[in-house]
Amino acid sequence: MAHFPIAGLIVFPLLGALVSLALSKRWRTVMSFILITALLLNNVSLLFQFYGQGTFNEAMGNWSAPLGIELRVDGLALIFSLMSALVASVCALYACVYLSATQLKLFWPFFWFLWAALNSIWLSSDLFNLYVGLELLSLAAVGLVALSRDATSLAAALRYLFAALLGSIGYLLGVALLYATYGTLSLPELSQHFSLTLSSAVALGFMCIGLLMKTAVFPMHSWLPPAHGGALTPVSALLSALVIKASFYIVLRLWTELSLEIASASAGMLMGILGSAAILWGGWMALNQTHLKLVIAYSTLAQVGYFMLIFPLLSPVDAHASHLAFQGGVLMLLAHALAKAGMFLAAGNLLFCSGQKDLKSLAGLSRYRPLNIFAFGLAGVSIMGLPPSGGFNGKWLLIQSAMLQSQWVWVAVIIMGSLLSAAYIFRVFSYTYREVEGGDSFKQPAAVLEWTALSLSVLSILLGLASMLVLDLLPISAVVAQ
Amino acid sequence: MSSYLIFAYGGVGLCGIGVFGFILHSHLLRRLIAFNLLGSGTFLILVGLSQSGRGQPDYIPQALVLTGIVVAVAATALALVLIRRWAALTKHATLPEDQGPS
Amino acid sequence: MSFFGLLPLWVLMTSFLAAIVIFMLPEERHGLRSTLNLVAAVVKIGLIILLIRLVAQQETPEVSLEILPGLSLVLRADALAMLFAGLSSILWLCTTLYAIGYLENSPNRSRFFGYFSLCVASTMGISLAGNLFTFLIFYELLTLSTYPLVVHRGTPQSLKAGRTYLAYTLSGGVVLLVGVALFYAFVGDLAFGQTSQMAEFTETSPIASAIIFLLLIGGMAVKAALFPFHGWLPTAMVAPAPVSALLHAVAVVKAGAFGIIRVIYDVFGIELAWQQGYVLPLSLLASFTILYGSWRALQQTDIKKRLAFSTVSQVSYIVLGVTLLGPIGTVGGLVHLLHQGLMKVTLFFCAGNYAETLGIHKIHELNGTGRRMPMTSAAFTLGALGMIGIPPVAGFISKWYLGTGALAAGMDWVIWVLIGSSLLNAAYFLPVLYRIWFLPQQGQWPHEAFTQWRDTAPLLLIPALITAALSVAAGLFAGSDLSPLSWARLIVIREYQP
Amino acid sequence: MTFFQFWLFITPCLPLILLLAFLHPASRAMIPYLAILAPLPALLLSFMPSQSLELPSLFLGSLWGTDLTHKVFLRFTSLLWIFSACFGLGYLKSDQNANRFWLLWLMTLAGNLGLLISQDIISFYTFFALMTFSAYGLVIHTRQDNALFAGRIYLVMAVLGEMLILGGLFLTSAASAHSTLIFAELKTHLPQAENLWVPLTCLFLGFGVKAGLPFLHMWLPLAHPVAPTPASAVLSGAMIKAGLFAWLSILPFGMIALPTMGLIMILIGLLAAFVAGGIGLLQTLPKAVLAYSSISQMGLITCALGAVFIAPDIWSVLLPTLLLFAFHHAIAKGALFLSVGLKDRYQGVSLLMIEIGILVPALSLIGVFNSGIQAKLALKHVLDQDALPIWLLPSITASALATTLLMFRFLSLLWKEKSPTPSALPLSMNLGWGGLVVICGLGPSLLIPELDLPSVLSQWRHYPSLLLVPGLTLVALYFVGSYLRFQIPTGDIIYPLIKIKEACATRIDRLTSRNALRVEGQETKPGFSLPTLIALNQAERTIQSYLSAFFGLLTLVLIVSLYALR
Repeated sequence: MAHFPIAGLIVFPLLGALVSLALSKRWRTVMSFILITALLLNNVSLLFQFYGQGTFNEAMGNWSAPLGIELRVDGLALIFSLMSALVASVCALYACVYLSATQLKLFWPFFWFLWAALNSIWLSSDLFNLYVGLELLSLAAVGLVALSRDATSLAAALRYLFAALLGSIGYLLGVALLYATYGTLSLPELSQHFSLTLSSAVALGFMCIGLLMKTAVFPMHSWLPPAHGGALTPVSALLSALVIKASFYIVLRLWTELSLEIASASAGMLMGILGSAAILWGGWMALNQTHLKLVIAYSTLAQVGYFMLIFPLLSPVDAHASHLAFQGGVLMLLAHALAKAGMFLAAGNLLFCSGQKDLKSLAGLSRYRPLNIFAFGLAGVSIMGLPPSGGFNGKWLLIQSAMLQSQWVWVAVIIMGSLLSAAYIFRVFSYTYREVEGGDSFKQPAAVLEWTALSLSVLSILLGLASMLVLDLLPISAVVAQ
Repeated sequence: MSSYLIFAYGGVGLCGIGVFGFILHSHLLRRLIAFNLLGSGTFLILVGLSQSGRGQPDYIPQALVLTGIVVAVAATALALVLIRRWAALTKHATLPEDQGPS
Repeated sequence: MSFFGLLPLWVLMTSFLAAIVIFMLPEERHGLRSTLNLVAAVVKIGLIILLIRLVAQQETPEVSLEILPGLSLVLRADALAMLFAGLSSILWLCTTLYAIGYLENSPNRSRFFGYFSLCVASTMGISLAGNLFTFLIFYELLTLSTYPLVVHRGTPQSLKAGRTYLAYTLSGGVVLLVGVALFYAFVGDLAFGQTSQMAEFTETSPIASAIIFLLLIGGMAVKAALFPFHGWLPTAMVAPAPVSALLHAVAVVKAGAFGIIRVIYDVFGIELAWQQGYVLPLSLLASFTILYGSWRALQQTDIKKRLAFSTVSQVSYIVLGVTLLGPIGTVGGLVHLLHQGLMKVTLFFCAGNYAETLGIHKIHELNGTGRRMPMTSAAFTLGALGMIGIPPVAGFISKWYLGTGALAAGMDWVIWVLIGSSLLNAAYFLPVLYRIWFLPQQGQWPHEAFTQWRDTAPLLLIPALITAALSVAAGLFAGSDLSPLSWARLIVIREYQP
Repeated sequence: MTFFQFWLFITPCLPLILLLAFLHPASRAMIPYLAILAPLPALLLSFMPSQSLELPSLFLGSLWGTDLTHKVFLRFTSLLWIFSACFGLGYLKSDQNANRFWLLWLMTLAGNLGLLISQDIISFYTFFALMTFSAYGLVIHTRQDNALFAGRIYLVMAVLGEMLILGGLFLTSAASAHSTLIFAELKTHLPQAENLWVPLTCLFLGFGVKAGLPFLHMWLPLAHPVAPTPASAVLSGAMIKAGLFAWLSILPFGMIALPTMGLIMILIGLLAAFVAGGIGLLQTLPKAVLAYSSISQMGLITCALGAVFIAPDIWSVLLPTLLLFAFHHAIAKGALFLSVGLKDRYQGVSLLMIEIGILVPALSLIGVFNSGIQAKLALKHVLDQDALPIWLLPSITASALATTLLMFRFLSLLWKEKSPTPSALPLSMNLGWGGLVVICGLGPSLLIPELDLPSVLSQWRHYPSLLLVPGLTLVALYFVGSYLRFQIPTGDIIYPLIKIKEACATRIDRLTSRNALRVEGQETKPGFSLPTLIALNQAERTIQSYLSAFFGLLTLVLIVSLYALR
């Protein structure tokens, strides 16, 4: 099988953006799906290439760094690229049916830009390229949030925009400071020279704050629930599943490549504390929402907290435990992407049926749309971290790692978080089981909508059984080799 | 102290103003301008700081800032569209939480 | 891998696939769904019989899949697994039959039967689990798949019960999770039965080992409804009768009890657990629960509530049995797992029949039902007598082994617990039987249905009669080679003489 | 399986198989006749040679079989059941609920026959339970308040007894290191048990409930008068003997000397023999008088068994004597019970015939006629040992006083209460009653030749000594009889016991009234419930609310202790 070049991952989406702006309605859709297929194939071919030769680089247009853009495919990048391809294509399929023609017209360009930005973030090993990717991502995401064009979503979009811009600036500031210190922006080079000084600490601090703001980590999260909860369903799914992962991915990259766990233990601890706060606060807030999509949005907030627990668990002392934590974190990210997208899509269908946003309007739906509830439930299983699911496996590895390092606090936090998430998921569930008078005036969603939701949910469960396939891609060297 | 550093400090000053404006003002356009100031300040810092240590001009930051400006313009454009639409829909130039009890 | 090697997987899949297909079927396809369900149940029994024959020939078919580094999903059919799997498969068939009759003309059947099959699939998984991790997975899955069944009616009451149920079982699940995680972190990925490494670990760090034991048992105790974790069980009684039957007789409580057996025998090893002094507190707790459950049952006025507290008491017999050091008590505990299942499921079927046919929910309404519904009442009587421990119903056999096992273990006080509990059982079951058979009917039945039948609808009656007959047969022919008792003996022989 | 073994197998199963006749209305009418036939195989079995049958699949591996003891018990039991059923055929002719009576009758019969051929404890216990619980239905057959009350007492005591038995069996099995379940083998192991008195006491008392030991006897005089007459006959004649049979089967008589235990048993037996006579004298119901007489007679047997524990050597001679005594008592008592049924239905028969007929078993029971003489003499002969307390023999002789009083009282009550407008005596009742009387008159030497009894006539020299006590009693009664005006309620000590229970209940209720569990309505209160000791509902709610705290604490403990570990 001839290999598509890495660049395809970025070129195809950009092409898609152009095409969708230029072509007529029908051709737009057809071309989009042709391109989606191409992207999927591209990803698969990269996967095989990776199996063949391991990590590899490619300079776009043969312009090498520092001025040119060099792309790198390693296990982590590949996992995320695959994940985004999967989720994005399913969401696109969903959107095609779910959105109105006008909405769809605006949706496609933003969608393609979003995907391009995502791929560029996964594949870049250069801090500035990452910045560009981030910025493009934010703009596309803001555009998507505003897609429904009513006042609420506009407000959410504006809030999101400002938060994203602030985050980008923070990140850029950090990049500037780092460049000033080390004179390079390429991560591999940086990792060779890096040492923790005051200036680099300040620089990294700025970067992290910016990125965490975009990820909506606990104290900087207030933009997220309205944006994710207020957006159109496929958009919510994309945002929750993929967009926040991008900024977090950069933090993870920085942390592992610069070996920050060796440099500073207290930084990891701080991240852990933020994460714990996010888990508990997000869970608690999710439990108290009355709107279905807000519940899910707050659940995202809590889930982000779990990702943050990777950092305190990366330890310079215990390589095995660190590796477990890293694996666990990646699994959590992946499982969350699949499950949360599935959950949002299923929730969108439920809201479509009842025509209202309120949890109370769900009464009787479990009878009317059992398949949909099942999809929601499967996604919920992964979110709660009940076995067998990707979410459970991730959580398991994190707990194992914490136990091996005797960091019992995180165990307790994870456990409490699981209980909270179980509580809010089952709360939603119990609403669907209520029997009320005249609860049968539902609209019926198209079959595609239900099946797409189900497919993602099922994938999040299957991930629990096939975690080894994913983990095999992760190089042990990513963390432990140093 | 090299002259480049002046740019950098200027950039820091711009950033300060930007942050100040961002926090203080609730009018959306003002916020957008504050953000632009922040962005410009950061670019200045990037260029200024990185030129300071070396003998010849470093072309890389220049290229980066150029890209950055393009991105910032795009962001500003998008923000303007959104703000216009918001104002048209709600007859307000501020977000709901900034509108006060009225 | 050969067909026989993959048998454990097929056994699991029969109900799992049935669940999936049922979810896909439209609500109106009742006939197809029922057929499918029954066929799956029959196929499963066939497969289980094949498996049992394999296991009896000293083979242990095993399927495993590594899902995380150092963590594999193992389905393995050993003798103990087949005890529980056999029970579940038989009762699945009976309960499915019953549920088809019970839910005739009621809504949400697709949902109900789907989750029902899923629930059985998880029970199968629990029984076939080859290591703690696999056990944990199916244990949690069981929680998930039973919740929709508990809240099936959708009334505020049942939703509240569902909440209580979840609060208990999920908390229990989490405690178990911590225990299992600790086990894997410090001891390793061990299959059930590899107890020697646990013994080494216990020698080096006794406190950690004790904590692991505490957490594992604590997690299981919630589902096994040991005092003080029994609160969910009576509350969950709002569920439809087939669910109560399944929950109480097979799936949930038995899963807990079965887990306790696994932990004591196949994770720690009974000798080790005794030496470390882990087991005695457990048997004390079980004894207390036996008496407490019976005592509380005495005070209930609702039939299903009384049965629920009776379950609390009876399941602790199993726990008590397996905590007795020595083969006889273990046989008692193991065989009671099966016997109690058969008898309790009969009782719940009958309670459901009373409720469906005559609208009877309270004990004082039962007066004179023996004349109106003689067959149901006869089945109920057999179940109740078995619970008291009156031969020839199977309950006596368990009780006999428990008593003699306690004496063999040198724990003489246990027989007074057994006797006290039997007295209490008699005190709360005999008046019910008295009302059924010896008191005249008082006024109209609260809500009479199925007037075209002499007793009640055949689909409701037949399963109750089958299970009643089975529980008598299990006691009457306990000495035969095909009886549950012989199988329990086989397990114990393999357990004690490796 | 040989023919005999098959016969053995069919004996207890036949009544259960006959239950199938209830399935069809046509065959349902045949039931009473089938009930008469049902014990026939048992009767025939008792004349067949001893044999045994292993049933490894049944229960925990069963052994059924007969030896001398079994055969004697089987013989009188089956005779009693046959003739009582015959009597019942007429007795229940107009009873609308006769069907359910016969249903329970057959089940009780199956239990009774089954336990008599069981050689292992599990089968025995099973049949014993079947008999006990089915007989409950016979007791409360009339559904009147006094019957229900008696039934409740019967059931409570029966369940208590079952539990004591179960405990005793557990301990017995432990004594054999759980190696066997066969009576004969267990018996040999039992003396090695630690704390031998615990299993012995459990078994003695547990079966003592059936055998009407004093203080465990209350159900007996309550249940017998309220049950239909044929049921009373088998209850008192056959089922009481099941308790004795159990004692004989499992207690290690003749293998071990336990003087204290023996002495206690003797004292208990004498207490029963005398005091039951006194109480029975003050009864107003003929059947109650007979019930107390049964208690009194079983007291004598208890006495004799106690003697074996003091002097184990006498066992080989005592056993045939006891079998004779049991046989004699069962038949005589059965005949007497059936004669109670005649007090309302003697039209068309000569009253003289009836009076003579009633006198046969009565005199026999006192010990001045036929089988009574043989039994009494044999007993005294065996107990004439130096090892035994010297007051034992005179006491037994004197116990005829109690029996005489009771028989006198019974006959006078029967005479006083005979109906002024009698109805006709059906043939079947005639046959049933007459049959038992004839058997009583024929005497055991004809019916149980296996025991090699000396003929009645050869012992004529001892007659005067037997006549002495009854004679003196009658004389005394003539003078003081008219002063006996007060009564003791049937069931004697059950009433103070109920008083005590109620007093405790109110006391405890008062103590805890604030928190007492509220049960909606009187109706819903479970029949056997004791008062609520603690407010459990309250407690449970508290426990539930603290449950989350518990889990938190558990996690905390885990964390702290693992920190401490490192």
